[in-house]
Amino acid sequence: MGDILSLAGQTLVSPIILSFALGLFASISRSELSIPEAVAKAMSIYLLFAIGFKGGVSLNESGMSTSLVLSLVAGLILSAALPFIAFVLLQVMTNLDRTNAAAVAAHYGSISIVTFVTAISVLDQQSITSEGFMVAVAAVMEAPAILSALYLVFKGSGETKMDATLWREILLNGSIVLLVGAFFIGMITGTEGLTQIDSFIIAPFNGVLCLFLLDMGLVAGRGLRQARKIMGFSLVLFSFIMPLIGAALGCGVGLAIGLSSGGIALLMTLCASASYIAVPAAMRVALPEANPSIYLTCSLGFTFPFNLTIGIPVYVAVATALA
Amino acid sequence: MGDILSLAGQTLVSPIILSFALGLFASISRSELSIPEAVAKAMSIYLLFAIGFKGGVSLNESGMSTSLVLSLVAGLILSAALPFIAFVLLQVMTNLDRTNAAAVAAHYGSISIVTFVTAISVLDQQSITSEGFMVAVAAVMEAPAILSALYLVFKGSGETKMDATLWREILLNGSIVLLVGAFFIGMITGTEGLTQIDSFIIAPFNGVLCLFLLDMGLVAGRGLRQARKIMGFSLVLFSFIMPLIGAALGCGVGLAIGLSSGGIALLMTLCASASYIAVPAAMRVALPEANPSIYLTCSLGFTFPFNLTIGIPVYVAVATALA
Amino acid sequence: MGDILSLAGQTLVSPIILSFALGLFASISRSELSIPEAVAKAMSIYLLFAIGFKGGVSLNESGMSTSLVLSLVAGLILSAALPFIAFVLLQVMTNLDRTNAAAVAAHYGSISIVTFVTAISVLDQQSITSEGFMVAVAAVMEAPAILSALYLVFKGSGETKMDATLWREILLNGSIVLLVGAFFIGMITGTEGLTQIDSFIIAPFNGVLCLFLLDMGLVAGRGLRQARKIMGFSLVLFSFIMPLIGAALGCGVGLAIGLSSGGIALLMTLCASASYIAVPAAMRVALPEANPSIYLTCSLGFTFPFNLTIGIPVYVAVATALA
Amino acid sequence: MKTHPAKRIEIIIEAPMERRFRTALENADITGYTIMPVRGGSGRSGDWTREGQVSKAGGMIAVVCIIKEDRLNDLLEKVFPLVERHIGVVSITDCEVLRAERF
Amino acid sequence: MKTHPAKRIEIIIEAPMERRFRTALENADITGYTIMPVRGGSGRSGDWTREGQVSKAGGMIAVVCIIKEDRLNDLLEKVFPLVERHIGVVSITDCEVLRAERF
Amino acid sequence: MKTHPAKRIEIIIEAPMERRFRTALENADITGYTIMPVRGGSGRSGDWTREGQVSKAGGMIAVVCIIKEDRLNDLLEKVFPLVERHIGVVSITDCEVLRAERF
Ligand SMILES: Nc1ncnc2c1ncn2[C@@H]1O[C@H](COP(=O)(O)O)[C@@H](O)[C@H]1O
Ligand SMILES: Nc1ncnc2c1ncn2[C@@H]1O[C@H](COP(=O)(O)O)[C@@H](O)[C@H]1O
Ligand SMILES: Nc1ncnc2c1ncn2[C@@H]1O[C@H](COP(=O)(O)O)[C@@H](O)[C@H]1O
Ligand code: NA
Ligand code: NA
Ligand code: NA
Repeated sequence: MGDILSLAGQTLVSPIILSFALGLFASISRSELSIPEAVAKAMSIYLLFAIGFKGGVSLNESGMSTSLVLSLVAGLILSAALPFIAFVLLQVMTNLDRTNAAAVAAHYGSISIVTFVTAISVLDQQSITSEGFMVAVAAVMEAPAILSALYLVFKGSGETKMDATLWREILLNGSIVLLVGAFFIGMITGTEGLTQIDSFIIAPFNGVLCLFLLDMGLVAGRGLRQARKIMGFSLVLFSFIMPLIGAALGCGVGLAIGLSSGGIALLMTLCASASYIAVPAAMRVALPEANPSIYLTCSLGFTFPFNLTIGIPVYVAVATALA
Repeated sequence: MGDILSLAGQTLVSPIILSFALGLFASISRSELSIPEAVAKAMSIYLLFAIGFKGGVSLNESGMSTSLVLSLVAGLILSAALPFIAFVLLQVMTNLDRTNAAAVAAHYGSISIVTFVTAISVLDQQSITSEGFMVAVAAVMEAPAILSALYLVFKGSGETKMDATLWREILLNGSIVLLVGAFFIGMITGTEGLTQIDSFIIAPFNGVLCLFLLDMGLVAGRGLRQARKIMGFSLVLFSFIMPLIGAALGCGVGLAIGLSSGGIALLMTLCASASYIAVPAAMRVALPEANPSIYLTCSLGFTFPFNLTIGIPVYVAVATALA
Repeated sequence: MGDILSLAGQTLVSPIILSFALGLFASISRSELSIPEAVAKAMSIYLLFAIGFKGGVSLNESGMSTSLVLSLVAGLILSAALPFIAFVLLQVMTNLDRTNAAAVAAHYGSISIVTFVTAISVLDQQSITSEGFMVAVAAVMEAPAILSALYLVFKGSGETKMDATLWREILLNGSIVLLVGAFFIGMITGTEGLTQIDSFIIAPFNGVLCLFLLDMGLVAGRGLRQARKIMGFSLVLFSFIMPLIGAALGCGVGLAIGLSSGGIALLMTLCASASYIAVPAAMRVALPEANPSIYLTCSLGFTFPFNLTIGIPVYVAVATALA
Repeated sequence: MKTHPAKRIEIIIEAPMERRFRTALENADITGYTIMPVRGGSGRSGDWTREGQVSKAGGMIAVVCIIKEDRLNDLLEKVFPLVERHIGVVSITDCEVLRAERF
Repeated sequence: MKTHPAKRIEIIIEAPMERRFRTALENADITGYTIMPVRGGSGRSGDWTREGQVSKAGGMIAVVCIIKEDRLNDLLEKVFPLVERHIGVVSITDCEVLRAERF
Repeated sequence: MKTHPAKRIEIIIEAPMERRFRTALENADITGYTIMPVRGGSGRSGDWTREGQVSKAGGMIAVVCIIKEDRLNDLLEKVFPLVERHIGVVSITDCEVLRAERF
């Protein structure tokens, strides 16, 4: 416990987390500080490319393994299953209608890549290694949750609402394509490729992450300012409990398939994190009746900061204690 | 004198200044070269974050001191006082009306962060150290000048025009929040934090500054092209004299409170420089009757290039000669 | 031949080319992946500035030479002459009308700076040196082709359509000004200037090039998706043959003026490459009747990928074999 | 100068719907339209701004389409079903255009 | 398809005024509006463009607001004082909207 | 509140023409106009979007100009020649403005 606290403390005073806090402070105090949309997108593209590439290179080094296949399958199943748990929990805890509950549930099955990246950077700080293919696991966990959520809404109604365009939008979503693409590039070009571009994708990585989290703080704070009108206490509670349930499940599965302690911490983080890029966009198209303020506030306003500050240190500590 | 000239020469042939000159040339010759707004903002955010962070780290190393407190107070007073000097000078030298004179005066009390950053980079080049907390001094000097200018316009009229929104906009202005926030992050995380992100905030710093100054040159040149219509000779003269007055004052105060030679050079630069980001935006809101072309041309079209090319080398030379 | 193939293979599996392929794949499969306009422009500005600066520094080191003057003159003549060859070829091979043929021809006389940059990076990889002033040659080759194309359209008609604005737009085109400006800054500040900013313009260069080529792949793929409607087989064929003709000419001229093998490879690349930034913009103004889809698809959709994947390795192999 | 009556339709709709919307316009044989960016706004679902957003979810676009009067109804009927479930705002203004043959 | 008459108001105003303007609209009970970016322009105070600008000072925004006719006067009266000292341009156009209940 | 009739002209034209277009407006003594960015569109020459584009060639801008009715013809006659060879779309709407003295 003391370990967890000291680890949490250490994580909390890193430039990365403090940058997020600065963003949160700035927007809650209504400062006009803002980062242009194009720049936020650029940083997100950079982070996806770098993390994907590095994952690919490390898989190239370690070689394929059954563990990789097991992890991918586990990721797929976890992402598809978590929305059902979230949905039941929401129906028990809150008074959201079916559509809104399913929309929120979709976010919790899917993942937040920035949370994942922050966890990697915390592991790095503590020299804990992890499986390079976890990036690929992250990629496969993006989409299945969306399908589960749509199933939850439309089952029984006969409607399917899944046209080819929607399938393509979900599966060829920009961040999946970039992450998987960079992963393959890293895998194909290996360390030789890495030496060509490492001073671009490794050296400035943490700094870019700081500015990106500053921006996330600004956006999350803006959401929180509006939240008072729509978020009940039970929904806030859900945003803190659901990640813990996800992490527990991820931990069990990680142990079962024999991941390293770093790998388990990352799988816990993936399960605990909630999407705020790919899934919201898909929901606007497939479930326009769901209120975006609700699912964005849960995922970005509460769960994201929770994972960043308390979650990740806990997951890392638990994973190292157990594995 | 020879020293000053050789220093000025050295400064003038650096990539930083030549990039500014290139921008100036491009826009005066009406080339279509331009840098997107979002990118200019991104560079400005980067520079503020990096400079704030580094300042905080260096304060963390050196520890608090009375000198810090003295400098902050001195900065506040200088920023509040300079607009009165500028205002009187404008009323004597030019035929600007009260409102426009106050608006211009506000700019000269406040500071230009890029001029400050350039001065730091010139000091670095010559291995002259300076107090890390000067960044905090820069931050406190942004806002008071605005209040002085509004006082100049509204005194006697009974109107105040200072609603809560305006206060917040001035004090929680984006660049102040970012600069001060990064300063605190640097102060809290110290050298340990710095090692995590130094290849982002230190290594590429000068290069980003080059491109940012290229952009400043483009924007300043555009202003100059329009200036012929509105700028009389006396206003141009003011734009060259006022920085020297500010610098002289800054020098005296710097000596009085016992700053190092690097610190004095920076305080001179702060006093000499004129705002072109925060103050213009505040003037558009609080003094919409003032003509933006006038104050922007003075500050960005004349004073900024003057400081960059002649001012800074002179201030550095004077400071090293005196301290 | 085996050498060429192995070199081609080596080039093809570099992160740079694979990033382009990823972009192409993403847009052909209609993924929503996209890079904001402002970010694409920022990367292009960065690349132009870096490549120009480095060229200038290397000229500063090697000193002026008759070879420089010869190369500049050769570049001017090649750029002006190539459109005539392209025009005749287009009239023989395709059924484009005079205006469209001239517009396409203009693109092939001018150059693609990214193709050039990629060639430099391939040379670097293989430690083949080249003349630093080739950047200046690239700059002088941008514009003459436009004049040749306008001559082709308007000769005999008496009209000239060349007003002062158009001249300025062509000669003070943003990318020319930036490239030449950075070249001069590099030349003036030399290695001393370079050490100030090398961790900005050298270290991350290849990485930025990757992301920029990702973007080029996205844009090229979008063009190809639309191409089916307008591109006949003969036009596609032209897009593959014309670069080879250009390269052959460039090779002969390079040998004649005694360039190094690296220099010849670069001159071949310049001649082989087709503009997709400066010339299209000029055509929209000067020849609005020409169909942009035609010239953009030829240059960006076919010739650019051709040079990137097959062309450059061949040009490098031929140049090293001959010189 | 001779002008011709036409209709200017302005539709503000969620950014993630862009591709579907374009397809719907194509299916209604409307090949002339322009898409403009939107920075922020306010509606029944609250305030928003694009600043710092990465996801398309939090944004809108404005589609401007100028058509001949007699095609208006066709457009509305073909495009409305798409807008219906979504939070789009549709406004139609009378206008005059040059070069009627374009529309 | 059934349409309903309404007014489209377009206000071009300085970017630093955005927050105040939003508040003024809220105070006039106007919660539906859209803000669009502006790239540049020209007026009595000269030419300008956003390119390369860092400060908000050098920019404008366009606010588009569609309302029922009977609320027009109310809006103008509540919002005009804010615009008066500033350099905003206000134009009002007749339009037709779908789904009148929204406005 | 008192309003005055005016005309709102919206011209969508290729981005590389911006400078020439501004000059043409100046020559027609039109010093009040606003330029708005365009993200993409579709026309006889196909679909396009600005995303990821570096060259100005692949883009359009929208120029909005509000003028008194009696100056409309003058503007159209002076500006049309420029648009003619290009792919611009011109639409004119009746509108009401506050502060007529501005226009
Ligand atoms: N009356 C209106 N006038 C202009 N834009 C509107 C109006 N109502 C809604 N909008 C736009 O449509 C978006 C969604 O509206 P809503 O569905 O009411 O939340 C808002 O954020 C605005 O950008
Ligand atoms: N007649 C007009 N039509 C459209 N926009 C205008 C007009 N007059 C002014 N503007 C816009 O309002 C800004 C400020 O105008 P001004 O106060 O006249 O300098 C200009 O830069 C334009 O963006
Ligand atoms: N009917 C229309 N309504 C609105 N915008 C149009 C229309 N027709 C063309 N445009 C715009 O003008 C551009 C060029 O049109 P075009 O010359 O037909 O290819 C298109 O890409 C659109 O952005
Ligand atoms: Na999850
Ligand atoms: Na000052
Ligand atoms: Na060429």
